Amino acid sequence: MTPALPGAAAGAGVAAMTVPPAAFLLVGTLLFFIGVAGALLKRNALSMFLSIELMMNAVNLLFLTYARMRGDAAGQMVVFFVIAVAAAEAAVGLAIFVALFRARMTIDVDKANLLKW
Amino acid sequence: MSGPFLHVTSADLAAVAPEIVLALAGMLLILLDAFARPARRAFPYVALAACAVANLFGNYPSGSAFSGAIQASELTRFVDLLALAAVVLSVLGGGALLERDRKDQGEFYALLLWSAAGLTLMVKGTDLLVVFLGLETMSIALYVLAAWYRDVPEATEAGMKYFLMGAFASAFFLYGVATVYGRLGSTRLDALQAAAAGSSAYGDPLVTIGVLAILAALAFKIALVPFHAWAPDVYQGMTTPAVAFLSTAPKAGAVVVAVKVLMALAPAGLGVPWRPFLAALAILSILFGNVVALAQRDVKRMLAYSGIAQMGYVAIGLATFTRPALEGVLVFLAGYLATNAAAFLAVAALSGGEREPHPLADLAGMGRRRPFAATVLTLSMLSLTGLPPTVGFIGKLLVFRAAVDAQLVSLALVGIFGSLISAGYYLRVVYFLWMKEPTREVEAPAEDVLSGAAYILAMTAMLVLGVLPRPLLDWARTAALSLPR
Amino acid sequence: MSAQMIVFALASALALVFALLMVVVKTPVKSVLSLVVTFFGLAVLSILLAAPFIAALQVIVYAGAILVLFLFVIMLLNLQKEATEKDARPIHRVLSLVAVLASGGLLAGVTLRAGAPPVPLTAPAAAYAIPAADEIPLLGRLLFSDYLLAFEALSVLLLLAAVGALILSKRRFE
Amino acid sequence: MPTTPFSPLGADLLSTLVFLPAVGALVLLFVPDGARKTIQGIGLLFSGATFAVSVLALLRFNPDLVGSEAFRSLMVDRPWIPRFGIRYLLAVDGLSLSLVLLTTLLTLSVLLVACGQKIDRFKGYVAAFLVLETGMLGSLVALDMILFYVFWEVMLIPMYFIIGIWGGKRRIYATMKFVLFTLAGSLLMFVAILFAANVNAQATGIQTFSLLDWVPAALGGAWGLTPRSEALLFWAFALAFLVKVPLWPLHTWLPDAHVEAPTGGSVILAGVLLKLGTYGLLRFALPLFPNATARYTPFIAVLALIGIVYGAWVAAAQKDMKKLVAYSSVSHLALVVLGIFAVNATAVSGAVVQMVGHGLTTGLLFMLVGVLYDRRHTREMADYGGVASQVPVTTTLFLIATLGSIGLPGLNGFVGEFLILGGVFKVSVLWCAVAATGMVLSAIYLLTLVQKVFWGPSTVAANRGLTDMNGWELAGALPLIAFVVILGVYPAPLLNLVKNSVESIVQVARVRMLP
Amino acid sequence: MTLTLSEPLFNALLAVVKILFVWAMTLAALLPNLIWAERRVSGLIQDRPGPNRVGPLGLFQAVADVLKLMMKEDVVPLYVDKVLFTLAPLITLTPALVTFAVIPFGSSIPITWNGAVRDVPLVIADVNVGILYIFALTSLAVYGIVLAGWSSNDKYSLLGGVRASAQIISYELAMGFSAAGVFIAAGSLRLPAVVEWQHAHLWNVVPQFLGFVVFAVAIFAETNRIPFDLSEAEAELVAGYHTEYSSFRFAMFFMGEYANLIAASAVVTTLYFGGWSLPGVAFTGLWGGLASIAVFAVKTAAFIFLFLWVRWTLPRFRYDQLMELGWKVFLPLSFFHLIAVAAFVAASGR
Repeated sequence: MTPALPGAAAGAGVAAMTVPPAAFLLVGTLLFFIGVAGALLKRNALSMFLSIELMMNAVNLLFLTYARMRGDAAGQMVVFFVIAVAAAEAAVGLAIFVALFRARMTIDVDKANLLKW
Repeated sequence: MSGPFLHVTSADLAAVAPEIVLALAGMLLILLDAFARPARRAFPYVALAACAVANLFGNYPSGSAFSGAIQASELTRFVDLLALAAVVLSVLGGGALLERDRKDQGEFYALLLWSAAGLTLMVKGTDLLVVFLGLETMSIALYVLAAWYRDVPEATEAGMKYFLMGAFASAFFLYGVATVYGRLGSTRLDALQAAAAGSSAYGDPLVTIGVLAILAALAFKIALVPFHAWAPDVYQGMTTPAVAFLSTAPKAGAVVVAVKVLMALAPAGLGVPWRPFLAALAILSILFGNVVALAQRDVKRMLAYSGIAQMGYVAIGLATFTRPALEGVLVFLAGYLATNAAAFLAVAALSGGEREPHPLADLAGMGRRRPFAATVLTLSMLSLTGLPPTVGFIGKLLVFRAAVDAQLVSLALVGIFGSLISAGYYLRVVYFLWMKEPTREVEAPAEDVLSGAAYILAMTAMLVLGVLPRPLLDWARTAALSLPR
Repeated sequence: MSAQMIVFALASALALVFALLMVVVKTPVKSVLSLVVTFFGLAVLSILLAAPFIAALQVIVYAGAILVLFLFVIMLLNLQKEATEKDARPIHRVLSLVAVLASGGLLAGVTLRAGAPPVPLTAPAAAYAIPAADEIPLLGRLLFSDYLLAFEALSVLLLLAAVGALILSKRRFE
Repeated sequence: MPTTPFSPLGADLLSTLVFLPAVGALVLLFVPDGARKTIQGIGLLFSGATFAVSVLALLRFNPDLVGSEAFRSLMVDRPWIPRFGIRYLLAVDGLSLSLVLLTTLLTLSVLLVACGQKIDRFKGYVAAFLVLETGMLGSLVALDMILFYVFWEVMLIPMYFIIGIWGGKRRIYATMKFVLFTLAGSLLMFVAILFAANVNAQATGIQTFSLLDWVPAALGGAWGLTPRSEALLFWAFALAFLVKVPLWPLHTWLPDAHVEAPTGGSVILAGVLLKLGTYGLLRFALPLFPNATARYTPFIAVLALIGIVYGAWVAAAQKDMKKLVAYSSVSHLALVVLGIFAVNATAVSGAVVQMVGHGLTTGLLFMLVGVLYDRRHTREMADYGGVASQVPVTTTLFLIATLGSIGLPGLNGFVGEFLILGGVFKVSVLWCAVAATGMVLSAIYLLTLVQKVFWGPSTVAANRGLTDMNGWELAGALPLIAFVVILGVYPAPLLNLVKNSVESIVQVARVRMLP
Repeated sequence: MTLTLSEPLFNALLAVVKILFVWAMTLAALLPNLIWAERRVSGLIQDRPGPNRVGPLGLFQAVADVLKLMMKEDVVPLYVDKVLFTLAPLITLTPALVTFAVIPFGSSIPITWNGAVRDVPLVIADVNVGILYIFALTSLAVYGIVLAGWSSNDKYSLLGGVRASAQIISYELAMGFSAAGVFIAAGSLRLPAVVEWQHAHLWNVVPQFLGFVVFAVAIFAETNRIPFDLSEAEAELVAGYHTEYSSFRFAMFFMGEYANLIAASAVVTTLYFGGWSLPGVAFTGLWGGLASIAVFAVKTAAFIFLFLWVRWTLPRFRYDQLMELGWKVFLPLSFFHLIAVAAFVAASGR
């Protein structure tokens, strides 16, 4: 069967995967760990949180890949919820950063040392 | 199979009735705060009433609901009550303090109620997605509560640290769920259990890694070494009455979820392959928590490390993972809730306030000046040490007994070694309270009727359950029996 | 090499490179932008995985809202480059980098070599199967049947987040 | 599982006995701090009533019953945590009953003396002693291991407060050391209890913590412990008790605790708490682990001998009266341990008599030192000297107590020591000889104490205004003196009381020791 | 479905043709004329002639303007962030151009190929998440402004960027909710389906007038047009995010703004005014197809005129008024509208 471009294929039916699923999983895993690295190495709270967002999205990719492998919509549902939760988290997180900045004038994590790490 | 479309039965609603009550009460509080500010003195009572009503609805029938997304059981009822109890104590003890600091917005109580609702939903969840949503509801509310004194740098810093690390842990939770889903084809614990039972799942490295990631995320919420780093900072900076909640019920919830995950994804023989992992967490937590707590000079920070150690004892129960051990864990958690919440409330009542640190030295002489709160704190210290006739002893008795019965004497020995070390710092608090003359005047908030009620409640729980633990034990037993397998 | 393969290669390269850039870059704004590009790559990958709805959602919510919020906050707080002074915890950083590299490599290896899942990829249950034509009605149907509770729980979560964010970012005290 | 119906004044005498003091403490909670007279009244009422109940128990007890039958006469047995077979099991035999009487008597005396002295935070002081009394009595009468452990730990807390709040300058150090030493031992015992329960359950199929079930199983060989397990269990138990005794080299907490404790604390500590260690050995360690007992007897005996000599030697070098008495306790209790591990009827009954006797005499000594300290706020012997003329009553009583402690025939100490030495002699002449040296030394240092403090020229001016014991203090001390004399002259009732208990202990300890 | 090897190629070719056509229409035809149109309309409204010297009716004014801007010296201030400063105008332009991909600009045209006649729909990509695609892109438009504001390293620019980000996020919600009503009615997220539904029933503007009002206002806010152009507000912020821009880069912002305007008009037309359809008229065959394109163009142009009209008629809001309006008026209105539509659809049993 000839591969079709996914955009065109979406209306016509789900085409077979020519890219091995493991490749998607690999990308997802790598992205996840890039996110982990960022979360651990960044010094700015905001950048750390960005990295965490990347982790979440990497997980989403994993979910989508597995959902595709199994032809199962449950994985997509989970991603839907994860995206919503991420938005909620972002709102609260950023509000906390703003509050912290107002109180301390910095959100450098290394300088957030009123409480001993 | 897909469930019925937009179809909710009364049994479904009954199963989440407590959550509904809590959520609605939270919304009511927000509206009240917006439109009835003058009635702010009534907010704590509204929250308490919500808890009471939620408790009235707590007698829902067991069984799965919402097309199998959740599973109501004795166990969830047990955790419901723990969550409500923690909220009640926190509200009772926190009212006066917040009012003094003019921080008694309705949102505080609303967030507490919502957090509790998320917690109970998390425990009910059979679908890991529901578990995740419950976990996040609980956690996000707590992130906000951590930074509740948003003009206090320490509080916002605590909020930031808790938030960052919490979000980090959530990502790992999701990673675990994704992996397990990919390998076993479902996010539902019952389906996972069925799938795993008939396959080579237990040897699959990715499934193992997935479960590991989920457990690590839960261990973060429980604050087990090496996933504990947030606890001391957050406890220290967070509003003390909110810590009374944070440090108790959410941990219980996370423990129960961990048990459910292990039940589903550990092969028959009850989690034995996970034993080294859990035992390592237990040993590290007990030793690290207790030793570092010895060095602390801030009460809240000390209690944070002590909490890490206490959860180490829980981890002993998890590592043992026999039915009596799980029972013991539940009893331990219930006792810990009353004890630790009481401790934090008393610390709040005996310290200068949320805008200042809580050095141990400030407790000096409080035995004479504030005998009531000091007695509560003393009692909770004894209970935390695990000395009879307090409920802390009963919990340890059950957990250690289960460990010994499972031939894990060495774990029990580590446990008692930790208890011995812990006596050093718990009794130091008692020493400051009763045996040391104050070096400076501390402006402690006035006690009101509500906090008095909180003290009496907590003391009763600590002592009565310590002497006559049978009702608690029986209930914990039925709760543990309601677990699958 | 099929068209799918090419698109996959491009999109994943984009995602990975800009993800790395996001970590390496010192200016928060540029980190955010790199992440936007990464999310684009991810969206393309999602389309490849027959999830155009999710792809759109991802762009709308992440790129369109969350990251804009990040930018907003960055500009509001006027965050410049990360501190360049001496690293307070160099050992900590090196150690965590090593740990991340090791565990990431390990996991990537395990993922690649994992082989067939223990529960085989059989024909899925009819209800969850992604149909040939249009996945959105299915997702909608699932959302209001099996995931009804989750959906409602999500509503509380969002309300709570809104309330929390609001109260934390208020400047004045009563 | 036999249960006893609740009847307040019948079989449940023991519950009344144990919890009466705690009720008193509870009542005190509702009394205002300043109402000293009321507090005194309540304290004396409840401790007096407890003493009365203990006497009642003595009257009801039939000393002629043998073996486990002995326990049945006053037994209370109710389920407590039935799932694990944990019971509320209280019972007494001659051994525990004699110590119960000692406890109630000493507590009453201590409170009487306290009434005559100026004590800060008096309410708390009285309440702490009442709670402590509950703990001590509970430990003595509980036969369920968990229940025993509960009471055992309950003793710790009031003692922590008594030393920590009303103690001397280094009270914090002393009290922490006391708590940590004791706790270390008892926590180890806790795990051992759990382990033994597991062993028992596997051997007999019954979940139980009752000593009455354990002992037959252990002695009958049903437990089937490997020597290593038995040794570990034995040591876990023994350590808890030996710390409490305290046996050399575990004794270092004792001088600190004694010196820093207030008078009443020292009296109870020396009079009762130390005895609970030896009681535990007799009641639990020996019968449950006969083989290990046999194996480690020489080792413990050597430690005990070192303790006897060392304690005496160090006591002789002390300048502080309390420290001196404290080290004398180390020495005397080591003798008791030696007697216990001689495991024959003579030595063990001697040990029991000596336990009671030492409780009386050492209690008295601490009490009288306390009387002096209350007036002069110093315990240095050098600060006294020749005060006999100022305080003739104190001097007299002190002399009697000293002589009783030394073992002067006609006073109680003599009976116990003589029996122990006689029993030990049967086992080893060498042990007996070394132990006797300790006795001689004790005569030397105690008499030196009396000599330095009471006789001789009165050199210190501050002692001029020294007043003698007041009525309360006298009321507290006189009963003890009476018993010191009575038991010395006519020890038969005590010996008779404990005879069967001793017999059964010796019996069970012999079962497996025979090759 | 049997596919021959060249089928995808043919599809791709068709797509390219459509893309070229749409871009030609917007970039080459509509966009330059808009510059002229805006100035003429402003003249009209202010009762003056407007540009009328360059070419007939001043029609070449746009060319002249563009030439002038391109000839000017390209000033790049010293402290700007060079990369982002250059990227920002491009980013503004791109989403608008890509938006057209899912908008049906006509009915269909029959084409004979491989011996078979097939109706080629006049939409570049008929994706089943059409509207979400548009939302995704419009939500990205803000990046250009925000980045311009940030990279300029200028306080006015920065404030402009901050305002733009807050404003766009605020109005996106109302926009999404009001548009959702359309898709509930049509039962699909595909834009062709929406147009077909309107063709078969009724233009959405009639039953969903409230939604239309909210959507239209939100569009103004999203495109930063007066009365919502707070991000450039020359009275307070000099020129907001493009204070530091000059020459061709500046022109690109303008182009971006107009391209956005065209795209927005096209979307409103599609969602609420029946797209390429006219009531009672069936557009079939080649000429029908072409006629439908013309109908679509006219409707869009009408909307563009509305934009211009408003711009030169209404004063600018104050920033806090803008936010209040968004959150306290339009958001609740859009909620209300959505619920009403949903209830109606549910009641009518579809």
